[in-house]
Amino acid sequence: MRYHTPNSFEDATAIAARATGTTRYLAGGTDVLVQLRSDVVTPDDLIDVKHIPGVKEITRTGDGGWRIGVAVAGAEMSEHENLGRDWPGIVEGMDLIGSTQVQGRATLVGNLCNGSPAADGVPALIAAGASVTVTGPGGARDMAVEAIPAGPGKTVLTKGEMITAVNIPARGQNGGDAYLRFIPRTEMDIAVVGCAVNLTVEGDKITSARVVLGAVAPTIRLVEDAARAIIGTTLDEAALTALAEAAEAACAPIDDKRGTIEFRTEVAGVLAKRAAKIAYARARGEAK
Amino acid sequence: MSKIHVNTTVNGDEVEYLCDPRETLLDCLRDRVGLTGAKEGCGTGDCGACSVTLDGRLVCSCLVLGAEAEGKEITTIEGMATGDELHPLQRKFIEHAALQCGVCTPGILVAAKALLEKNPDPTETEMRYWLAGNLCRCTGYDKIIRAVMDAAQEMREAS
Amino acid sequence: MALDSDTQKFKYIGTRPDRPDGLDKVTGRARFGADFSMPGMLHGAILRSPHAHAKIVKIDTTRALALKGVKSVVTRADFPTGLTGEDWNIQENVMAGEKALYDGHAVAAVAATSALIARDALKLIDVTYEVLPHVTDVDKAMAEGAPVIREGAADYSVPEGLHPNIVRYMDSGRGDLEAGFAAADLVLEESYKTEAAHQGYIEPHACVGQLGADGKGELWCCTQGHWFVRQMCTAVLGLEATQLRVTPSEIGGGFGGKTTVFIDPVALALSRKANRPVKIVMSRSEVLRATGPTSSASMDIKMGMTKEGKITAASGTFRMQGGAFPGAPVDVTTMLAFANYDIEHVHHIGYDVMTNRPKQAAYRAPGAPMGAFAVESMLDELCRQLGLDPIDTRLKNAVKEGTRATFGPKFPPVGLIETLEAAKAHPHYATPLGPNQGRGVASGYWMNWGGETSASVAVGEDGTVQVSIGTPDIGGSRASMALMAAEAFGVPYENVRVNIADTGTLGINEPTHGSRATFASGLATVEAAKEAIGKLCKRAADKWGIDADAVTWEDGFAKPSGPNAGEYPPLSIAEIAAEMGSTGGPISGHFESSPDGFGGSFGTHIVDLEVDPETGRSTILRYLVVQDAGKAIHPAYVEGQFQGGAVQGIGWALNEEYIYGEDGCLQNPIFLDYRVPVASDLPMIDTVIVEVANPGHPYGVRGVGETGITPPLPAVANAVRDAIGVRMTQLPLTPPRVLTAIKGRG
Amino acid sequence: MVAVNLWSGLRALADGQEVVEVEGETVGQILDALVAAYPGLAPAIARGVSVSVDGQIIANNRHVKVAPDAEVFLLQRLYAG
Repeated sequence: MRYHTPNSFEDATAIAARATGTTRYLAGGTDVLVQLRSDVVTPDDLIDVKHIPGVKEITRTGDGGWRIGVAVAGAEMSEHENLGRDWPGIVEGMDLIGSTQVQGRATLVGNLCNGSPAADGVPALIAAGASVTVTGPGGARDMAVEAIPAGPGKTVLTKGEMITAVNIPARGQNGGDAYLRFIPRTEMDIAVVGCAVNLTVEGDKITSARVVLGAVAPTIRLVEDAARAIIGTTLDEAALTALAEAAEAACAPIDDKRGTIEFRTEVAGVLAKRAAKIAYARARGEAK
Repeated sequence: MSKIHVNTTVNGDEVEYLCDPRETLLDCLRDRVGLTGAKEGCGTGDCGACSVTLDGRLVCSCLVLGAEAEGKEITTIEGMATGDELHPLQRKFIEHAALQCGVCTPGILVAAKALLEKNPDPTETEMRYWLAGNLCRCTGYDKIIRAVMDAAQEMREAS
Repeated sequence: MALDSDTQKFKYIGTRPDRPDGLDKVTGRARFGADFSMPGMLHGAILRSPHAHAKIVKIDTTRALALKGVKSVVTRADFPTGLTGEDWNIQENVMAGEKALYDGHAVAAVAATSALIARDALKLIDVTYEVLPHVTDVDKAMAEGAPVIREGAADYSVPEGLHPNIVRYMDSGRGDLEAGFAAADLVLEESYKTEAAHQGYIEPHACVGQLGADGKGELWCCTQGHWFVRQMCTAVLGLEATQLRVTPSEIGGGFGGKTTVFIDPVALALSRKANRPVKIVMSRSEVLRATGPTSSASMDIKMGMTKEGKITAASGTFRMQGGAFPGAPVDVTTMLAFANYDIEHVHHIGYDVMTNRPKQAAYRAPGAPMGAFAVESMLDELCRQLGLDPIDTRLKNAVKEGTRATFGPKFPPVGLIETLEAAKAHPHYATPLGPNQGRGVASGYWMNWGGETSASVAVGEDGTVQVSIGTPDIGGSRASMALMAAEAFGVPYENVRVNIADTGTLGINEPTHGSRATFASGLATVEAAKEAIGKLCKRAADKWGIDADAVTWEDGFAKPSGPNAGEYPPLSIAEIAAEMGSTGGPISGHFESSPDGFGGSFGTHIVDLEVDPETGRSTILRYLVVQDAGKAIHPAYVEGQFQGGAVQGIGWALNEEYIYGEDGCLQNPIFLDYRVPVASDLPMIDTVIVEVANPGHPYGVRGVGETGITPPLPAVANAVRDAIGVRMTQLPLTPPRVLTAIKGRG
Repeated sequence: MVAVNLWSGLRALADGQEVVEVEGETVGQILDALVAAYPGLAPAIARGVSVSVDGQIIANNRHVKVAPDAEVFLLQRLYAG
């Protein structure tokens, strides 16, 4: 395995472009090194991105949104003064990954590029309508986060392409997001079901919403029907029931060592309701 | 495969070693630098027995490459006491019988120290969630939490 | 060995001093198995079968041997043949012979100049397998047509016509079941299942082995019992017992799983071929796939009870698989299943069944938790349906001294009633419960024996005392030994140094298992101290020119035993030690025996938990352990055994299980998916130490290490039943299963 | 003579008797006498049994004295965790 420490994205993508065998990027490493240690994936070229300027920065963008560097760790997001105020759901999602120790290393982009349908950091990004900047031989372009996953362990990125930043839109007024996941213990498990909700309100009526489910399909799913079930409502019981039904309908989970099809489907509805209530309360300024 | 030459600082000492790119920081601390306080309990970041700090940040040293330590500041359990003066946490763990076999103790002490530096007066729940990544199979965690609480109080009173 | 005195006043015993090895453990200096290295040492790695059951047609190691840095390779061909019985089983498990018997079974091993080269070399070993059908479920393994693990493995006990996978059969009991059930107002029958669980010690197995062509060897390893390791390694490798010296490292948890060998003979075999020491350290997935989880069990229970709560009859059939080898602890399950209670008509049937799973090893009270889960769950259901209080009903049936045990003999003094009364009186039992919350109660028992024990004490030239014992200190027992030696010698606790001796410096010792360490090594330390004290008194007598019988030992001083013995100033241990060289030589004491008089320990637990009705997840709210220690030598470490056992039981009840796929391979071989309880899962674990002295020990000590894991399985199940109104009969009570039960409530 | 209680699984190997009378003053002598009287018991005893004498569990100590009127039970082998 060759270990590279490029000082620019250009060098990094150049290394990746000319590499022949298996290539991996190293940011936090909390997935890459686990796969290395257990002989699941031993890269021929490992490109450490942490020496590239700006990768550790969380910056406010002109339009009031946020730009997150590819090597920003979950702990740094949680400790950031304002990011969590704007987007508590996104910070919660990242904060739930692994232990305190993992939080000191794991990154949003690493979580996204690992391609797990159960990734905790990704649903809230999609719910927020976030995008990532993809740089490659053909130059740079922005892609919606939901466009990146291509199936368990796979992304649409091609040889020589890498993500160089996460772009989160401005929160705007009367908005709130939330992320919840179900795990059998209180910490340390992979999500059996994950659900992010992002919505805006006018008074007590929901004007826009995005609902995203994790761990219930080969990729993380943006569920339009679930959003439609609550847009225009005051999140009353009927709306919550419709939300749960839409969420359950969108599930195409598997039976595995973490959960059954029936369980994941049922709990997807439960989490959708609970996450929606938190996002709604936050949007109306009632809860932090 | 040629080795990588790494210059780093461990517990305040300049340290140099050669490591294979695939070796983790944990492997290097134990086999190259000779500090065996950090333990490998799982190799997947699930048990916390290998906890160290990297530039002040609590991490699992089994999920960091030895090569990534270049130019970094690392602290391990071996750096927790100052000379023969134990850190309050170390004293309280003995006093409260907060360890039985002791293999998870180094990792938990490093993690608890990082917690108290960040939050000198954590609640029991905050302690338990902060330490959720440090598995202990002998104690059932009760006496560990009591020892951390006691040490936190002593440190608050002393500061 | 009558108890010295019931109302003994102790000076040191019962206090809570700092443990003598504490400094090393909190500074990272303590040396565990993997912390040991040797000059010229090689690193070993083991190739393991990816198949659950396969014939090993050929193993080609030429490519591996050709890899630069590889120094030796071993397969079963490098091990002697002709072993029988358990020795053969261990050899077969340490290195596969004709067949790979489970996913992870060791097939070959390599030693190389670095761990990475050794791991890379494994990929160059070409094994030709002929995959065979497999079976991992105990009931399926007994059924018609199930794949046969090993022909002709059944022993004398197995009736004709049963499947060859059934290797042992037990049948015990007394009285007239039919009459007993007829006398009952309520008879219940139910089937229960528990899955295999792993001890979950945080330290993977590790050793450094050095073996020469001269048959002389050294082995450094983390183990609960280095004399067992010596016996097993020398048997497996065809060596003479005392030519191998085994030195125990600090041990990072064992719970029964480190009372046998997996990698130690392999390291020695690799070392002999390479003529250099070899270090092997298991990865976590190797530990979970290929060491010794406990058995899974499938049980059918029938119990009868009068409306006043008297158990009139009880019968149980216990089917347990112990992996691809005989040895599931089903005999203990049949012995202890109903042992808490005075039942006239009782019958047990047990099956030890082989499957394509790793060879089971002991796990804290091996065999007891499974039976307790079934019996204490049914007892709770009987009480519920008859409207009886669970603790009062247990009190009504509880065994005490003189009660004829369901496994035959009369009970010596035991403390079940005392634990039940203490639990009932505890504020926890009266705490009100909220919605979706439930409370569960259960009792458990464990007993054992003293086992082979050797200890020695030696007086230092400055009058301090050195104790050498052979039971590795997993949970703080060095502190207990030091307390007992201090008490016996009458010297301060700090003046006693306790060392865990290697096999070359002491007589044979059984492992630290069976909750015996404090009992047996403690007793041996006290007896060895008495011998040394006798010599100290003799030296004083010689100095005073009086008869040795006229000298007594008190608080670290030799004194004339009475006025007619003469007036002489007391002589301190330090004074006698200072001149012992010229008054007859060094003074020490020894004690070797297989002491009996072991005291069993009863425990009663209460747990409150809340179940989230929408997801089925259980949250433990309060947990109480009440257990009889006979005499708590170091109360903090006794509490630690109570708390640690309870949390392992909670894990086993809620989330821990071996999950095998259709391909017979273990699906969750890492701590991410083998879910042991984490700190944030639990409240504080309250403890009450009951002390009903055990007459078989000079200070009344009972073995407390194992009972704690037994009650949590049924107690948690009873609490879930209380919370959701549905009786669940299969562990673990994972959220998917609990949610299904809730939804099935209708 | 000492009365030895057998667990029900062993009774088939001792002509169906639940209690067997044998000569012996120690645990070892009793076990040897049992095997002499009922060879069928040999594999079970060889495999390892515990002997309870008046409630005391004797795991593997052959020299423990046994009074003629003592309550003696053969028990299955004990395990340790």
